[in-house]
Amino acid sequence: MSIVLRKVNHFYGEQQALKDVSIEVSDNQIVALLGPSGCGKTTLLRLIAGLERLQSGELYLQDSLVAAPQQAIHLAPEQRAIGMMFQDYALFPHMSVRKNIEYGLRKQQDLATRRGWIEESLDNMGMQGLLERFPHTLSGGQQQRVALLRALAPEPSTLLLDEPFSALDEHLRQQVREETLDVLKKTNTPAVMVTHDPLEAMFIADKIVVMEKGGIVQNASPQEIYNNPKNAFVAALFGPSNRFEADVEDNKVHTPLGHFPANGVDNQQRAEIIVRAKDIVVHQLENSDQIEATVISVHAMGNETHFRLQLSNMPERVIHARMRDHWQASTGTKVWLSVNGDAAFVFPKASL
Amino acid sequence: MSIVLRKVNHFYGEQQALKDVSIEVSDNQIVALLGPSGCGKTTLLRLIAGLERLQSGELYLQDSLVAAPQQAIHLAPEQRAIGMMFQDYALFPHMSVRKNIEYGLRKQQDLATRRGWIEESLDNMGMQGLLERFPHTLSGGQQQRVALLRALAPEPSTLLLDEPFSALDEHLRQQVREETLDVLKKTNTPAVMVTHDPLEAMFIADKIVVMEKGGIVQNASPQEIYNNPKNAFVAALFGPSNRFEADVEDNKVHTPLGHFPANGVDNQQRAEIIVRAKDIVVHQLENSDQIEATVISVHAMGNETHFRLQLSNMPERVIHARMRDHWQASTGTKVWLSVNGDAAFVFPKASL
Amino acid sequence: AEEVNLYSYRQQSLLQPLTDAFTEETGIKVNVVHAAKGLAEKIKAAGENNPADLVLTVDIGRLEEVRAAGLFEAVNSPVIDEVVPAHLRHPDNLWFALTTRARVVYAHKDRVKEGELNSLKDLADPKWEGRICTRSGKHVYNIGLIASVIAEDGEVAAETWLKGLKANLARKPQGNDRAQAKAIFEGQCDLAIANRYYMGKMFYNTKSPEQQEWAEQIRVVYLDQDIGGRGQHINISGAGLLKTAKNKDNAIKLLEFLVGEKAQGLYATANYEEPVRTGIKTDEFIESLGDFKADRISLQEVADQRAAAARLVDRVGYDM
Amino acid sequence: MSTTANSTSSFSLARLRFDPWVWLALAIAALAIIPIATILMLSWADNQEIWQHLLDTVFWIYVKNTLLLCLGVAVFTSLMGTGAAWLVTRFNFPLKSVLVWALLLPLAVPSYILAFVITDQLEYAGFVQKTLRTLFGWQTARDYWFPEIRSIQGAIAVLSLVLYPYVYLLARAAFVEQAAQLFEMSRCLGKSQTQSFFKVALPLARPAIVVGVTLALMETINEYGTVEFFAVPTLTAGIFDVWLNMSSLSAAAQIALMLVSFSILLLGLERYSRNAGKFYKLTGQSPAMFAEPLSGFKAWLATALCLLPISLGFILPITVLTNYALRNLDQGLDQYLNSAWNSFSLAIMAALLTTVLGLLLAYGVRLSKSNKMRSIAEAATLGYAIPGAVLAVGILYPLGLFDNTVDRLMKAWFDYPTGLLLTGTGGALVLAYSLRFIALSYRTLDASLTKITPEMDDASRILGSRSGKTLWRIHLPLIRPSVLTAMLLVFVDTMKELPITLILRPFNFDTLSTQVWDLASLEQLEQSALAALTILLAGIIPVIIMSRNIGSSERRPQGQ
Ligand SMILES: Nc1ncnc2c1ncn2[C@@H]1O[C@H](COP(=O)(O)OP(=O)(O)OP(=O)(O)O)[C@@H](O)[C@H]1O
Ligand SMILES: Nc1ncnc2c1ncn2[C@@H]1O[C@H](COP(=O)(O)OP(=O)(O)OP(=O)(O)O)[C@@H](O)[C@H]1O
Ligand SMILES: [Mg+2]
Ligand SMILES: [Mg+2]
Repeated sequence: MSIVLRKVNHFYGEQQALKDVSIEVSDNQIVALLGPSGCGKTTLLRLIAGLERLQSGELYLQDSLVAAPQQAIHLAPEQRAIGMMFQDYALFPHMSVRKNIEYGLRKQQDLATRRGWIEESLDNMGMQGLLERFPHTLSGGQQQRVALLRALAPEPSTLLLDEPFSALDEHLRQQVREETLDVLKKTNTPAVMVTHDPLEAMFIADKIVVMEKGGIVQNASPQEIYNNPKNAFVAALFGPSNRFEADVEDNKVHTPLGHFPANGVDNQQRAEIIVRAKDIVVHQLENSDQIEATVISVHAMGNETHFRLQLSNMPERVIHARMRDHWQASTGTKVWLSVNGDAAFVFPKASL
Repeated sequence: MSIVLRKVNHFYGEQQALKDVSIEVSDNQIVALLGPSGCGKTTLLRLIAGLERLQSGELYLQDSLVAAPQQAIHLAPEQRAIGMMFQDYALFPHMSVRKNIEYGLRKQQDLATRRGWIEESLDNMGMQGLLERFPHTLSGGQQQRVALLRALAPEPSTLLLDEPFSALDEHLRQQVREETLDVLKKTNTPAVMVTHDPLEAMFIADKIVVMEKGGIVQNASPQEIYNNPKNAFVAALFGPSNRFEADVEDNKVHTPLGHFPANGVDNQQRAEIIVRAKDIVVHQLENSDQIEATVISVHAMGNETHFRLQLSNMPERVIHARMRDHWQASTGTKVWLSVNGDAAFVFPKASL
Repeated sequence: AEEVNLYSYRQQSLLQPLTDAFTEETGIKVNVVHAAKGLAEKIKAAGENNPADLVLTVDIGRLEEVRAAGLFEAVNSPVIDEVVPAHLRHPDNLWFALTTRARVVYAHKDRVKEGELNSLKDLADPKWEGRICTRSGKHVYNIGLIASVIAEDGEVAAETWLKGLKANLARKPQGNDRAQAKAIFEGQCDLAIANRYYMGKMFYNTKSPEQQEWAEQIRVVYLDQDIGGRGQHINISGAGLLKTAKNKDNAIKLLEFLVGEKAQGLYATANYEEPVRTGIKTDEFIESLGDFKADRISLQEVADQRAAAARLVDRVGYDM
Repeated sequence: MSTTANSTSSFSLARLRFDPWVWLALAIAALAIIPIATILMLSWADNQEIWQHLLDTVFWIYVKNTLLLCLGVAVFTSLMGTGAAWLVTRFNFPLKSVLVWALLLPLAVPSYILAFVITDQLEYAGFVQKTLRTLFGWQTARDYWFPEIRSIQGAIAVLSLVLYPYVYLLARAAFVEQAAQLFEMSRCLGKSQTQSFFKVALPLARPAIVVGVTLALMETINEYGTVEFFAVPTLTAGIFDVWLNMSSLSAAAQIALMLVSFSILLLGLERYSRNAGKFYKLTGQSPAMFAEPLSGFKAWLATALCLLPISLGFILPITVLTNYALRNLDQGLDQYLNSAWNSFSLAIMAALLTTVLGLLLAYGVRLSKSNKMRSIAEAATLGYAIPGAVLAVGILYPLGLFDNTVDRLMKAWFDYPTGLLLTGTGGALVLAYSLRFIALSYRTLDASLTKITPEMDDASRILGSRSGKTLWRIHLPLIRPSVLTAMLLVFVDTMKELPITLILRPFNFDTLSTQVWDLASLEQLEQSALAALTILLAGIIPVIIMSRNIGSSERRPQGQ
């Protein structure tokens, strides 16, 4: 195991940032950390890196215990052979791009051998000719790439990346992402990567860890997370969706979008239902079996069309639907909706 | 017109960051600035805000000339009534969240009337109870939202936003975006917004300005940009795509994915062809009319499946395709591809 | 090499001619540290390893400080015994004077008539209101002066006198003795209390010729000269031998040299002080200032009243 | 809202166990506390009688004068220092490139020399009044009103003139290092330059400014020569009166401890100001403040405003001294050269040692992340508030003890007496200067270190650098201007230092300032003008070296 975190809690003063978090990352696994802003992702990375002291629990790196407050163990960050890229880059302002990236190379020797790699990577990431520039003369995205290369350069045995691609445009993002994955795979380096993009997480991760409010909600393969989300929060992660609440009756839940099997939630219990926008089919022809709705707005989103709809049977509620085709419906048009019976995710309502 | 920029060039030392840029933003229009990292988006915003001095050209705000080096005109930033949100937030580290947001309110009076709004917006953006915290105790995404609210609070007559949602997860992003649009629409505030997400740009913008290497490539409505991209770069903006080069023969171009109409490019001329991944249809059944390919990898990406394919007739080239359905193809499987005749974008090759 | 080590409150420029002469005569090297305060503590802190042999001071106060700390040892030298009169010596020979320094009144030649002022007491007379200048009451010279009044007349009388003097001041006490002469020259005041040797220093000052003018405006008034009067108050510059001295023989040689004719002559002609040795030819200009009868009170008694004098200055608010 | 509640709350030896840097800092702090501890021990006596007397008579006047003096100096140094720093950082105007460093020069002027020169010019017989009299035909002092020079106002003016550079230096460093973006942001939010200055630039620089003012005030309360010259009895005057005239070292030590507690109060204020504004640059890579050109009247006004303190605080004394020096060139050149050599070598050694000690102390405090550790370090710098002569006594005893112990042991074990190892040599001087001036280096460097976001440390350590290497490669380059500042301050102050030098120097050892003192105390400052002039001129060298470096580090972040 490359990283094992056991029952970690973390407080900033009064505020609890992590609740009983346990994670395992096996060798050369890439783990994506997914979760809303402020849920503790950065905190988690800082703990693994040794930048915050563990307040409870245990942390193993490469199978050896490196932090355990009970035993007063705390290995210094520089001894953990971990690479980390910070969310706000933390580039050294007094060093050129080259110096920044070379900073972590330990020996003169490394330096010589890595020089070529550094220049090549900069080129591959579209940053030709910036080697001698200082960080404050770089654009946001350029800074981010330098920070990424700085973390990669020393070939750390584990890599922690805090939103490594957030400042990059689609194109570059793809390019840099592939470059990064390449490096990780080539060197068999396990990585934990924070991202806000669930699709990105699915694309690159062997395992996705979904966090919410300091705790881990689900920890599974991308497929599993997408198809069998553990709760409403996870189910709603991937693109726009519609959320309903209803009591279970006869092992069914009744929502404005139709009746769905209760999926194991007990009768009479309150249930949360998530219907993803892309699972709603919008029809232009009237069909009495289907649900009548009025178009509030239509957005062409590249190869998809996003609808905001008002249900005739529940006018106070806006429904989001997403169709692959191009639609040119105008506001006020009547449409009819259908939802596949198995497309709804039903969960017992979390008691707060 | 809310913002008019005429023939602006900008140099950092030797390096040209903007080339002959002209833009018009009419009242209550929302303009999205789209372009690769380092193309000059931030620079453009800084010029409009008055943080950089115009080196050439003219800038009008609300129809009055505020900057023109020829006439030695340069209105101070504080007199432009512009709200700006910086890419790296620039929160005042010595002020609490409340103080930061209230900073731009001019009069005591404003303060009283805006207090409620501030608290409400914080709540709506999922930041309850952070009012008295200091910036450095906030997570990245929390800082970003504070920066956004600070820019919105004084109800500026024009708003410039530099990647306002990049640090937010999907959920929150949607929420915050809607909140922001609401404010802009309610107050009829025109805005220029940098984003890296073309879909986001399409979703929110009345007009999209695509920049590349300091110049403006296309400046049009989202629909127009999506359907009639002006060059290969713009065509490839929206999601993964495949790029080919070929000479035009008989008003057609021949690519490994088939023959497409040359679309006005002259015979014998070199053409660039973009085929978007989502326009390629992958079939599991053999069909001799179609193009044979082998699956390199399959990624489930939420409601889509991303293929990396190797063409039998051009094995050195990786082709990206994206299907809406869920596929469980394994590496090495043979598949057959088809592309709609009008799905290819053909442009004369840009002479560099 | 033969040497002797000196801790000196007396400035180098004044001391060097004397030590040079001594070295020339005896071949004994003189090492010096000059300081303004803290030498007693320095000696104490060094304990057994203290390198200094002698302490030289320019007033009685510093001598007393070292003596009170128990650092001096008696000097038994017939030469010194013979030259230095008893009232200018510690009863047990723990210290003794090398020169005396009369603290006199400078009066403006025209604005103050001859004979108008005769005694220290007179300075408290309201007729001088707004006409007297002095330096800070806390300066060692003034403390010595006030201590002598206490020793002579008791604290109560001294307080009345000092109050009177304070009431007559033309300005808040400030500056040094020379500055008082300057103030007379400028008309800020008519009388000032100052050491007599400054007259010589100003008179012979070629670097700042304006000081000569100051001196020329001034008549030196010796106080309490009438028969039965206490005599002109004097302070001393003096010396003592340290218990922990390593070069006692050389030290005593130096002390004897300093009261010898040559050194005493140097004191008189270079710094215009009054030698303790009788029969020394003094400077011409100083001589022209006339002779005076010095106070014969034991300096030890004066020194004992220094703390009382300092408090008196506070009580009267002399400097405020 | 404790920002680092997680890390600062606990201070336990266990946490320090592994960090040699923190231990080193503790050792330095312990060393620096020795003199104060000695004074504390010396004060261990019952002086009820003296206190009764003081309280009945002058004590409250001393206190009032001290406070007034501090108040005045605080107001003027912060106005002049901050104002000048902002002008030269934010604007371009004629002569600016010279004024930037020339504004530091008054620092090199010993306050008693400036006092002498200014009084000389302004008093009744001085040039100014004489000219006025001839102009208006006045006869005597009674014919017109002229402010009393030898007064508390005069003392405030002179002390402010020589001390404002502390504030200027620190404020300027703070302004230069400030993220220009924040200022820009403020203007985007509709605040004018002036408003932005008061709401953003100033509060961000406040900790640095407060450090500067604190240093100036500590120097003010320990000041003796100047206040005596201006006939303003302060607590320091009380110390010497009680010590020398009333022969009570212990009572003097007690008053000295009052000064210490007063400066504890100051430091408390400073700490408060810092905690209230405890913040770091949120990002490390923002361009520095850029300067805007001023034009016309405003430009010349700015030049004039900057020239004023330089003229009074430096050009005037240097002119007067040069004048004197030319008349007194026949002074012993040998002795002069010898003193100059001693002064320079001591000042350089002290500057290096003090800066290193201060840096290690400040870095240890940073690494410990502990408020208690910070308090300990601050206690170590309190000696700066004690008058030099008293501090010298506080150093003498422990040094003597050390010397004698070593001597005894060496004699007993090796039959080799070492005598006075330190007190007998210049070693004691260098050590004493360092212990006194560690306040300067520690405070300057600490103020600068706190401005570096801890994320820089994090990033460096993640990349495999230990604390030491991180200090060397990250912190040192980032705070280089402050390191030079610290060295400059200590160098210049050592050149000027007198009371400690007088007491602790070995036999036959002169420095420029003792030479000045020798004649000045004989009321013949004119004749030591050459030595005094050298002290002033010596201040120019480091000032120029430093201005270059601050200048270059300023250019760098601005790019192009
Ligand atoms: N101060 C500067 N000195 C030199 N070059 C600069 C400076 N600031 C920006 N540049 C360069 O100008 C170009 C445009 O920068 P800008 O910040 O406008 O890009 P951007 O479009 O905002 O990129 P990003 O999306 O990465 O933030 C970049 O290549 C950058 O390196
Ligand atoms: N120094 C601190 N003091 C107090 N609270 C803190 C501190 N640092 C972080 N927090 C709080 O802890 C929580 C977790 O922060 P963290 O930075 O780990 O979030 P995150 O998941 O990385 O969020 P984001 O995606 O916005 O970066 C947040 O609510 C944040 O406000
Ligand atoms: Mg984070
Ligand atoms: Mg940018």
